[in-house]
Amino acid sequence: MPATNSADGTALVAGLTESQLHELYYALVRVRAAEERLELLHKQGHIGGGVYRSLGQEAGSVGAAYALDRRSDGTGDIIAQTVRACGALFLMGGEPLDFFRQYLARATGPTGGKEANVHWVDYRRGLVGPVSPLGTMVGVMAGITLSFRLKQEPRVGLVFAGDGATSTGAWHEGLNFAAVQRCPMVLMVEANQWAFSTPTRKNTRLESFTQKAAGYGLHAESVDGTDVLDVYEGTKRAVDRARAGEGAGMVEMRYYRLKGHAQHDNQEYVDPAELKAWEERDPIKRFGERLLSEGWATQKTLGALKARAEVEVSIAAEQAVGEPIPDGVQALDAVYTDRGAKTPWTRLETPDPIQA
Amino acid sequence: MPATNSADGTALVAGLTESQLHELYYALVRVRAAEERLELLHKQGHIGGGVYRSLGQEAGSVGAAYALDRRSDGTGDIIAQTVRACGALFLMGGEPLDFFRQYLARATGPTGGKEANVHWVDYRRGLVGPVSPLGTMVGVMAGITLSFRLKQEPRVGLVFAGDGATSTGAWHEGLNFAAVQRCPMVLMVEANQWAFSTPTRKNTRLESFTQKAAGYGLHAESVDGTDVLDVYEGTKRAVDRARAGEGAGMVEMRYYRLKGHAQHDNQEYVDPAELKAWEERDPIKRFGERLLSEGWATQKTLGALKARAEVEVSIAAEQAVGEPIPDGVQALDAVYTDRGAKTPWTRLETPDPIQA
Amino acid sequence: MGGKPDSVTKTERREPVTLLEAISEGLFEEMERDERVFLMGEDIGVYGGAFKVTRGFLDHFGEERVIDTPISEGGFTGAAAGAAHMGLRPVVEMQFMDFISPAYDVITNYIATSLYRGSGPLPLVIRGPVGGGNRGGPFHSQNVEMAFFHTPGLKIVYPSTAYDAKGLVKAAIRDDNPVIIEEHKGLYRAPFLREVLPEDDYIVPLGKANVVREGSGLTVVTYGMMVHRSVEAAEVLHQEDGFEVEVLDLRTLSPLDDEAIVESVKKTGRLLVVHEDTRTGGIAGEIAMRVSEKAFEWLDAPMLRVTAIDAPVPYAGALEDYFLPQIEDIVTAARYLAAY
Amino acid sequence: MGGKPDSVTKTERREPVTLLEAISEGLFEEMERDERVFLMGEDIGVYGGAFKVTRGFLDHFGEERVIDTPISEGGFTGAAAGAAHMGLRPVVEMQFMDFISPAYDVITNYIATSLYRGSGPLPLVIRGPVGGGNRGGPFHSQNVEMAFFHTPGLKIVYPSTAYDAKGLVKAAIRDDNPVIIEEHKGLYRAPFLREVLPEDDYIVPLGKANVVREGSGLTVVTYGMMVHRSVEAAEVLHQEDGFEVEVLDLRTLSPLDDEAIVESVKKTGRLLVVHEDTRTGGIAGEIAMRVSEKAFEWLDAPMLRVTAIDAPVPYAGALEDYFLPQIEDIVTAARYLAAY
Ligand SMILES: Cc1ncc(C[n+]2csc(CCOP(=O)(O)OP(=O)(O)O)c2C)c(N)n1
Ligand SMILES: Cc1ncc(C[n+]2csc(CCOP(=O)(O)OP(=O)(O)O)c2C)c(N)n1
Ligand SMILES: [Mg+2]
Ligand SMILES: [Mg+2]
Repeated sequence: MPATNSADGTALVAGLTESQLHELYYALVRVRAAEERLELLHKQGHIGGGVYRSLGQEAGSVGAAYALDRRSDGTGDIIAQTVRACGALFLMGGEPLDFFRQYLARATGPTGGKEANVHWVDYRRGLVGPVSPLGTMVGVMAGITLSFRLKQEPRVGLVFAGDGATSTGAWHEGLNFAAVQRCPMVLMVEANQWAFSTPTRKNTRLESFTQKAAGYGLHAESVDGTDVLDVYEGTKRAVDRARAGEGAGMVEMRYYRLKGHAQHDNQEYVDPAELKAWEERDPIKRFGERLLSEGWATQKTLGALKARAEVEVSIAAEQAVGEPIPDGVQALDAVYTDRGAKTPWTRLETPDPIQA
Repeated sequence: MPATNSADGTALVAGLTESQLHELYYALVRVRAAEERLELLHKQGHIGGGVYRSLGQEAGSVGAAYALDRRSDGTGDIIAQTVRACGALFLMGGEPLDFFRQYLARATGPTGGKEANVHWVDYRRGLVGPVSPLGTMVGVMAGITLSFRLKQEPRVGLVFAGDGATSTGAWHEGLNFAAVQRCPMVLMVEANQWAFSTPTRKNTRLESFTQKAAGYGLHAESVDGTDVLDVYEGTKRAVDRARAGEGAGMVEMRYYRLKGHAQHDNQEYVDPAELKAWEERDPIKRFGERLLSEGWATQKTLGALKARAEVEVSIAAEQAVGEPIPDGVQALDAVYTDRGAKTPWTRLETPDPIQA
Repeated sequence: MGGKPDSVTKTERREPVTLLEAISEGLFEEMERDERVFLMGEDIGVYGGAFKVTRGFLDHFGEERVIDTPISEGGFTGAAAGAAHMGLRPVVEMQFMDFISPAYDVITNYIATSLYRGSGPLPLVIRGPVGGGNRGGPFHSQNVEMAFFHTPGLKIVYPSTAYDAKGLVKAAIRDDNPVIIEEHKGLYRAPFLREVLPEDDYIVPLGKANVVREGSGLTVVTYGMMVHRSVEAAEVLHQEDGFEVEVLDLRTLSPLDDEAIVESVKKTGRLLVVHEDTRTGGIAGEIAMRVSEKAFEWLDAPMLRVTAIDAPVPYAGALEDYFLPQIEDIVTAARYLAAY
Repeated sequence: MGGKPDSVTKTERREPVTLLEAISEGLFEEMERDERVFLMGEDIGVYGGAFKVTRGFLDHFGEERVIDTPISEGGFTGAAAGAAHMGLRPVVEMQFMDFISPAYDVITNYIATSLYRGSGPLPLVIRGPVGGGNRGGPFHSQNVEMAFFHTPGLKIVYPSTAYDAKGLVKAAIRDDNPVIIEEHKGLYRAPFLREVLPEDDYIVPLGKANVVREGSGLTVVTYGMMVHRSVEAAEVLHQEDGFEVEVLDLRTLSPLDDEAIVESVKKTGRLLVVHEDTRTGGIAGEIAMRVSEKAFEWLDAPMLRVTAIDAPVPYAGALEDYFLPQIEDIVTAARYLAAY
């Protein structure tokens, strides 16, 4: 469904109808509920690997993905999510159930326990999960969107990447490729002011990431990443340009990482006053207040949306917890399309390498 | 000697005295003579590897290096040269003799035949020859100049890199590091409009490389690379800023590669009219005419300088040709400081690996 | 669009082709056969690539299928992966394989793991010139197999003849896994490799070694340029010593055809690995380990190797010749093993 | 400047240290001893590094000697090389060694070749956490030795005890060649590795393996985490089979101490290589080749290996456990060889 006006009403703001605004709110509360549940599962000892939050950044990923043509048949727009773009992941059609399966390393999850967290791929829904090395996905998305141009498909690709990731060579090479090849790609800079414990000023000397865009000859938008409508509108402009054949673009989302880099990081290094100030700008609170004050939603509706999100998330989490973990031997599968890895001979019944 | 006014006269232009202007002219004709001689040696079959020219770009490298504090005791400024910055190499004190030895793979050369062309290092004269992978030297020079800042030495480093090299991740990471760490480094962008057969528009979508500087929060100059004085002045401003502690900078030198990428490239892909137009702007011709028209030199002086350069080059070339090539066994040396490679056992007198 | 470039019509015209021309033909035919195949690399368009492997391709296939890239091996290899996700079949040229290094991260971490991470098959070919003997110095002479041999998920191919080169290129492009093709510069235009190729659409399957010379006294396992040096050495040994050497050309390095190796060693009882790459950490080690695992009882002598020395590739001719394994080295080693 | 952080004063206080603390002490002492030594890496300052190896260093040594870098492994490793050219002795931390990949180009092409190219010795240490068993998935669990083992000019160190870790770190910093140090995450805080270290300024020389358990029946060559699994397996074999296994901890992978390996194999006649890294192209191959070259006649059984399987490192516990070599694998292999 293209995120234009729905049939059931008139546009209230940013070209969005009441039900679309409610959909946005739902998307916001759902990602928050999912991550809170995730934290709980972690505290309960269910999760072996790292656990990440996008607290304070939900409006960025939700607003951005809302500007896309989202489909589930492999013909729509596409994103490369990050752990901070979990809201986009869900909005594209990624299931909270799969989210929990991934973190819980369940056999039933999209990678069968081979990969973790949001690192999963579903081309039909337009999801290309990342790898860990930062910057890589910019080049990959350049190639994905190059294929859209070559095949003359009216599709756009959104690649999320942190502000810290802008320092990587992969980021530079990928973005330059997309610029030169006029790929319909939009780079979403998640300017949350931190790269792990490193503040932005130690990653770059510029003031705004839009200054980087000029170095690639790109159009750039800078949006308030705590305002879901501002993100939506700015991204939509960039996406429309890209779809219209004007080449790659960039959107800087200005916000703040409200939690540590991951669960293990208590972010002692953050100035509490600064943190406090940004907590005031909680994107869900802000959007909720706006909906109420403009009369676009009632307290009751918002409460119901939140409750629905919590139920959805809860059912998903419980189901995932109950599902099986993979069999060790599955570690052998899918190294090549035409063969897996060999079983260690020491685990065969006849441990004779000469006969093996 | 710092490139300020010499004692023997008053400044005529750009703060330079007559003898300095002549020195510049000499530097220009010397590099051209050296490269012409090199081409000849190549045609005569003396050279195994690739042969590169900096035709049309001589004013860039000469003007830039002239803005430096050039010493031969390891306390002066430093450059990372390229094949197109041969003029800088000589001006810093790199010997034409070593230049020929390198191309001719002589045992007597600075790398003893292990490396080729301008890939040589002489820390005392401030020369850090490059490796082939493009962009690498930007990071290396960032570190060299970081050490200047850490040790509080008033030294500056100049790293030359082609316009094509700006697309590499190494370039980006190195430049960003220098920017953030406020290293006294100046990046010289050799904007000769080609990267091998690839025109600039296929390497980047921007109009001027100074637009890239903003993305790193850097000051940038754009200079006419065919005008040795413009290059000198622009570089000097950037170098002075860097020396004054204002951090890294960039200078774009606008010119044109008048020969193919290397000897084997007949540059069929170049528009002859465009080439012709740029040939008109031959930097030596331009500077010579200026010197004459302003009355800063006579035809005779220029002729004498050129003749002197040709003699110097000629002596060097002939000496190099007569010198020995390395012994094969020297290939084993200097892999580690504490050991070389092992001799292949098949070349020992007792070819018994069990006894070896 | 322009017609077929001459360089790819020799087989049609029943003329002999060089190894380089065989590669051009292979690429060209696959591009004709399958419109999803497209090329990316530096200077591959108008210029036709540093070695002219794709000369004339731009005219024939147009800018959308022959893409000149910025100098950014990591970036365009990553882009190739993205295009492959979307169903295209990219073939990427490294101008010199030495410059694959900036793409090491994306190749080993992203591309090689794609299938395992559930992101689907990744049909992608990375090809380019390798090897020494051309006075290219440390950055235009490397063999890169050992940078990637260790990484599960990648295939590596290294042809030594025109026939194999064409057949392997075509098989690599049709393979659903990422494949690296190493093309030896010294073989590109070697006159002795010119041959008239079959007219039919043949491939050489990946993963199959080839016995290029039969013998019963010693197995030489090798590939690339060293196949020819080994065969020459074998000829010397035949003539001068009456000693018969079996020469096995691996053709594909990964996956390694250990069956073929083991079969030959079981016959000869002696193994010599010859590779142009440096010694320590070269592929000879893996081969020795596999033979030890699977044919130890058949070994009548130590497994040995002839390789380049453990150093960067030096520029000067005399140094490079010393650096590289020579025919005499192979002869010496073989004689030692024959007498063992 | 702040005082000495607690984490580096345990030896002074005669308290036992973990392997991680031993590394911290080694770094700290070298920085105190030699003001040319400085650190670069991501989050090593205020945060003290992802694993807190440099906790408190920033306060003590200041921002000029403990430099937080942008996320650019290639860039800051290149910068380290430049600083080393000018006489400094940089120690670079990779947050996880998996992220050394973007620096592959500068390490193999620039740093490793520096001396050979006439650009002088390059004293430079690159260190960081490696290894599996922590549910880190494919990009936080890798062993990286085989990406660099093949490159002449580099040294590679992989400690398995607190004593060795400190001594090797100090030796690496004093070495005039580039050294890569792999630190196993699973050993960082392993309680059984806590030991009271000597108070004196000792080093453990690079290039020397260590016999951690003597035995006459079988030589197990190993390193890192697998040293401990091998010792445990040896204990089982001693108890249950009365079979005595010699365990050789390589400590330095490059240069390889083949003398020590060969000496042991000549004594036992049997070789098993155990490494955590994946199988194909692992270091076991090189070891097998060297033993074949130098001690073939002493071998009474095939040389074998126990390794991880040829796959990326999977995330799920069950998968990762299957992926990694386990004690039972070593026992099985050793029994097979004992009975051979
Ligand atoms: C190439 C590379 N180096 C280091 C890391 C380790 N690492 C993981 S996340 C992170 C910080 C990322 O910061 P940023 O890009 O700003 O994203 P954020 O976490 O703030 O969303 C680092 C250094 C990595 N994943 N990749
Ligand atoms: C990483 C890398 N990729 C490819 C090459 C091969 N190569 C050598 S020079 C060159 C063109 C360089 O263009 P530019 O940087 O503009 O320098 P110019 O030759 O114009 O001075 C290329 C592609 C290389 N040296 N390094
Ligand atoms: Mg961030
Ligand atoms: Mg250029």
